[in-house]
Amino acid sequence: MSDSGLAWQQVRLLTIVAERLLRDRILRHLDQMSVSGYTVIDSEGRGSRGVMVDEWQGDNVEIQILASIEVVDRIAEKMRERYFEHYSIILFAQNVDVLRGDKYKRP
Amino acid sequence: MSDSGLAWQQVRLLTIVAERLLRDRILRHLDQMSVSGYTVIDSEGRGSRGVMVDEWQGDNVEIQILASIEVVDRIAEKMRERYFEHYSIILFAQNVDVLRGDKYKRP
Amino acid sequence: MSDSGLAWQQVRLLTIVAERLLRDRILRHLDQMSVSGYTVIDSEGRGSRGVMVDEWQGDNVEIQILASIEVVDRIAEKMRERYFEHYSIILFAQNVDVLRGDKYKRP
Amino acid sequence: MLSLDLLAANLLSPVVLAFVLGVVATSLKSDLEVPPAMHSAMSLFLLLAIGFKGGVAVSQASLSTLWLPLLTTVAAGIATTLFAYLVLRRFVGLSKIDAAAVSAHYGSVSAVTFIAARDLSARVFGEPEGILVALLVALEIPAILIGLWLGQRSSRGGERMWLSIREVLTGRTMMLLGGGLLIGALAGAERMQRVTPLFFTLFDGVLVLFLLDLGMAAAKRLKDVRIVGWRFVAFTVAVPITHGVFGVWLGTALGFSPGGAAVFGAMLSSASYIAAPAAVRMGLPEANPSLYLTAALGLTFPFNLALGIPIYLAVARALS
Amino acid sequence: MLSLDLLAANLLSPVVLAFVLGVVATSLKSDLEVPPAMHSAMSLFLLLAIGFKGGVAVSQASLSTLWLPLLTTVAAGIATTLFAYLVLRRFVGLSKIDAAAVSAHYGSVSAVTFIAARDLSARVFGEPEGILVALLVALEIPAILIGLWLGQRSSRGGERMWLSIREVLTGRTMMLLGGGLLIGALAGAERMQRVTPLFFTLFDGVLVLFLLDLGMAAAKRLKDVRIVGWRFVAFTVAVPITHGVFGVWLGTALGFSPGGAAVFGAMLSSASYIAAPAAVRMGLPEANPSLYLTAALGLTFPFNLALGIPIYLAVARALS
Amino acid sequence: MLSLDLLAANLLSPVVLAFVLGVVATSLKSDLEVPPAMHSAMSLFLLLAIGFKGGVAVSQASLSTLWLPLLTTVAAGIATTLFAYLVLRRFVGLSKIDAAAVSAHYGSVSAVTFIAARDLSARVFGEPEGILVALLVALEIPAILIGLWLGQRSSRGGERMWLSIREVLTGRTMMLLGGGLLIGALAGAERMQRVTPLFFTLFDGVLVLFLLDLGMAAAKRLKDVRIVGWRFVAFTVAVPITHGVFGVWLGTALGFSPGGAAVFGAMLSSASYIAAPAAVRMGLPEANPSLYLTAALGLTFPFNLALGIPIYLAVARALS
Ligand SMILES: Nc1ncnc2c1ncn2[C@@H]1O[C@H](COP(=O)(O)O)[C@@H](O)[C@H]1O
Ligand SMILES: Nc1ncnc2c1ncn2[C@@H]1O[C@H](COP(=O)(O)O)[C@@H](O)[C@H]1O
Ligand SMILES: Nc1ncnc2c1ncn2[C@@H]1O[C@H](COP(=O)(O)O)[C@@H](O)[C@H]1O
Ligand code: NA
Ligand code: NA
Ligand code: NA
Repeated sequence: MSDSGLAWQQVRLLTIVAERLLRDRILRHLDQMSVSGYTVIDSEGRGSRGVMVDEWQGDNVEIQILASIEVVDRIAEKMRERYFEHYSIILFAQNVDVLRGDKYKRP
Repeated sequence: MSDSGLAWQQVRLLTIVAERLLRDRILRHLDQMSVSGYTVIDSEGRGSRGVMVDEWQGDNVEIQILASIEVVDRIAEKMRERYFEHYSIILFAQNVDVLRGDKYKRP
Repeated sequence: MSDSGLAWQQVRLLTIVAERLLRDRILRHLDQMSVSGYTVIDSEGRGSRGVMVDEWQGDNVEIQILASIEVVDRIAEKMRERYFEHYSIILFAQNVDVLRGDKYKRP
Repeated sequence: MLSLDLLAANLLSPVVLAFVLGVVATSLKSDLEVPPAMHSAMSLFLLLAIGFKGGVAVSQASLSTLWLPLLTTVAAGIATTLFAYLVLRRFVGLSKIDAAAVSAHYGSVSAVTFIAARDLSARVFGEPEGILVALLVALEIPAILIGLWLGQRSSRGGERMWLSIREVLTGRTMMLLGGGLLIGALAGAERMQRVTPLFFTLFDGVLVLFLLDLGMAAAKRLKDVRIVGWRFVAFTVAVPITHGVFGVWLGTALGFSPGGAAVFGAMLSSASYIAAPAAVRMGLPEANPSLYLTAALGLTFPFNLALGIPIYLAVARALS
Repeated sequence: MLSLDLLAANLLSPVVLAFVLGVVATSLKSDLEVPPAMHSAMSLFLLLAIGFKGGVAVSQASLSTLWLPLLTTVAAGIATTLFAYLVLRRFVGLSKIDAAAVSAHYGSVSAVTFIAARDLSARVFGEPEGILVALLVALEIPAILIGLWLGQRSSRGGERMWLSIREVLTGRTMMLLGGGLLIGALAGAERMQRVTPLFFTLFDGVLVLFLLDLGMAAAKRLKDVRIVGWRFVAFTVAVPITHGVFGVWLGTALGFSPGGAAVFGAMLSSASYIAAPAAVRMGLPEANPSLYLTAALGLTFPFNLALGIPIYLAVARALS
Repeated sequence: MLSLDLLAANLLSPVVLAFVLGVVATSLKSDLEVPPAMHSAMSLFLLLAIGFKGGVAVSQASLSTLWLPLLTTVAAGIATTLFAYLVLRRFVGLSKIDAAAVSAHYGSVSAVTFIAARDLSARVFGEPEGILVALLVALEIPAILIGLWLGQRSSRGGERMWLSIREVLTGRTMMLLGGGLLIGALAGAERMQRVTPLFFTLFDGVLVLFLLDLGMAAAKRLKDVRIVGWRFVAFTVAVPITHGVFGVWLGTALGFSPGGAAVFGAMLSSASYIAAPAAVRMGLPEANPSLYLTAALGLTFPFNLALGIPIYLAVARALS
């Protein structure tokens, strides 16, 4: 957190990288999990599976979600339960500073 | 910071996600703010507003800026002042380690 | 690291932003460096050089790599040695939390 | 007045059916999608091609016959903007800012509606006047300026207004339509002949693909329609019809052929959803974008595409 | 039986040569690449154009003549799926899940194989029956459903099955092929004429570009071929030939022209690599995607493109 | 010598006007943009189409007549590279590395300049020799190799040189031009006929779109022109004229038609801005990319497009 006059607050940033096919399903999960928003970026990648079934739309998507620790954990849990076993998907989380922190902290 | 022989130095990484329409304006602000560079990525997203007026060019852009704490705060302040009220825009900041840290630390 | 039941583990995330021309070379380095995977995103940017020779494929790529501190340092060292002098390239590293941390920790 | 086979000719045209397919695909949550780059490429192609077509027509027209239609078009653009503003304030009850924002869209023009009207009109009455494209270019801008001015009287920031105006004048739509017009006029029919196979022969086919895409976009916009209220929905049909019939009458008075008058009516009737939204979003950020996007793209465009255009053709036939 | 000039006519066609160029470029690690948006745009174009073509044909056919071929096609789709499944279990020794996943691909159909067969057939025998496109649409789905059902008997989650089925039915391929078919049938030949220059005249040229791209994709898939074992590789050639010859015989029995029978054979022979992989990946995630992608795109598609299609043509000529 | 209507025919062609529109749009800071995927798609299309055209021509030529022009072209490519290098060292005063990098571009060739010259030449003199495309392919590579060799003598790393050479030979430009040439030659005129509507009929139209895009790219490059100094700017005009006139003379000596000689002159005159920059950036990273990009794309290309080509045509007319 910086020393300026700006009211930076800490929230958690979760990044999910998954095969394109999962995109709409993951976003539907997020919509149901009281997340205030998300950002989606097209990407390519190589991982332990390296599967790309969807020639049509390209490779992977990277989904970024700003949320509270609890919500991030809930999302991560859901992803692990549903997709880790059979699909190309990874996720990582980190702390970041935001302005207007309440925006991201729906319970 | 790692223990290797590499001279990692800490700087701040600011990420702005904003509707595509603001892209050129934000970059013009950055050019005027003695930032040593920036990286721009096309993205899509959903947020509290979810407005996308520019059918032409797609949804959002994500802009990443490596800079000193002071410069990052100045940029964040400018964004808040100009765009927070009426536009789709969020930002978050975090500390990262870089090589050649001076590169990003113009006053 | 969060307090939930999930077993978050810390690894390092290295982000490289480089001119598109270097893309395949950098990925070849990564393949040789026992990295478990990487994610590649198309991007644009401005920096100290701002060179874009490849009109064909657009500007820059952003490459993200999750790996151990040691591997990240080795990659950073390789990039510095090979490309820092003459090419448009920057990199930054940070700590992030992942599930299944072993996946990223090949020696 | 509105004969059944005119309606059928319109509703069963591949262009309208492609739009419907797009709407259906989105409603079924299909994963069908048109890549953004393809969308931009098609917009670019269509706007430039219209410009070229108009430029060739202008190069063959005598300039003295252009002034009256041009001035009339600008005046009509201003009049329809103000009329829409009044209806939005008095009847719909929108705030000043929102009314100004929406009226900028309804005074301006949708190039795709123009094209669809031109198409049907050409099939029913034969090729309409070529100079209509020049009028299309002239109709685009004034409404946006009036709308911004109406909205910014009650808001801060005149500097913002000039920025927006600059952006409209140098925006993509103007560059492609206006630039294409100039190129077509300078090169002339003979030199343009070598690009005819791409820009003219393929035009209708590309339009079909573009409308598939627009159908998906319109269906997404329609989800917001619950928010806007029935008075606003009524506005998005009643005012376009009024503008359209007025336009047909005006076109007839200007001496256009029935087909030309019908196209002119469709132009006045249509609401911009490319140039105006971007300009208004920058110039009047306080206005609610859901309002103008839902209205222009989700309601008025489909209405005109399916019913409006045949109506204006029928009116033109009756007036001639 | 398989005359040399039939082979030459096929192997020296720009379509096949473009595929080879794609394979060569990838093998040489060239930086040649087709942007993903261009790939999607071409898929969209080709599927919609096939649909249009079929729709126009259907609009000219009497519906009473359609039922028998349609039902036969669905039955053949089920039969080939089950046959492939048996071979994969007994002869190749795949697990139940993997066998189900792969058989879903071989019972379904590859639109590009269909197009290439139609092309060569038209050059050798003249235009084949137009209703073949309707059969293409009918052949796509049943195999995927059977494959999912075979696989999910031995797995958890029937809910997942319904989700997958929903996705196949509302997926891109169905929307474009089926939607195009409907548009073509509703609009009819005359109204479609204005889009002919884009969708019909340019078709072969776009196909060349698309196969350049597919060649690169197939070459990438081929890298996995070492993993799959020689029995599996044998499957990817022997079963398509069996299906193909069966299809030619069935087509002849249905009264098709020799060209039509050959195309019908190519359809049965081909393995889906657009609709099926996506559906199977969602519905049978435990199955190994390398298996079905390498087989359908890396092995069977090139085989059919180079040798299979001329073989089915030769068989059709012999049977007629 | 340079007649006014030749100039007008060139400057008022849609191709040149589209380039100007691109320059204007960028100067006005318009938000007009061609999506990168569309840019790549058009490059791919144009290069492959030129290859196809050349291949068909080569398939109709007797191979014995090809050797002399081919060898002459390679020799001319080497000669112009060395000449440019000398001028850059002696007269402009560039460093060895920079001179080598820039000369690689001026010895190589710009496919778009070739196309534009072919276009104007065809209109003025009738279709030029088809084998010119084969010469285009032959002219591309040698200069790049010479340039890299000149530059790397004074630098470390011969390994890097081999990597770069490998990359040029397997690069996109070679794959598409060379691959297209082979496909056209193997398939022959008759089999290529089905792809004519896409690759040949639409060619000029796509070129217009491509030049709109190049105009924007060139205008961006021009911003760097202040840095380079007047001697360097003079180089970007004087050396191309010298190369061009030399090329026209050489073409005439080779027995080409006046149109063919003019196109050959334009080829020698032009500077590469696709294949050469990528190769030089990898092989000579110490060289300053602003120099060669500004020169080739920002200065020499527009000069040739507007004035150079008509000049070479006039010279060819005078020499014949
Ligand atoms: N070590 C890594 N670093 C960065 N991205 C990774 C890594 N491993 C996997 N990924 C990304 O996650 C996707 C799925 O990974 P996987 O499930 O391992 O196949 C890959 O396609 C990559 O885009
Ligand atoms: N909680 C969030 N996490 C990640 N991205 C977000 C979040 N909220 C908003 N965004 C992104 O920021 C853009 C603008 O957000 P907003 O101003 O809330 O409409 C959205 O379109 C998203 O791309
Ligand atoms: N300060 C910065 N913040 C974010 N990205 C940067 C920064 N500086 C450079 N970059 C990115 O790194 C690329 C290469 O930078 P450079 O080597 O400085 O030309 C640029 O094109 C940008 O995409
Ligand atoms: Na209007
Ligand atoms: Na099949
Ligand atoms: Na040259």
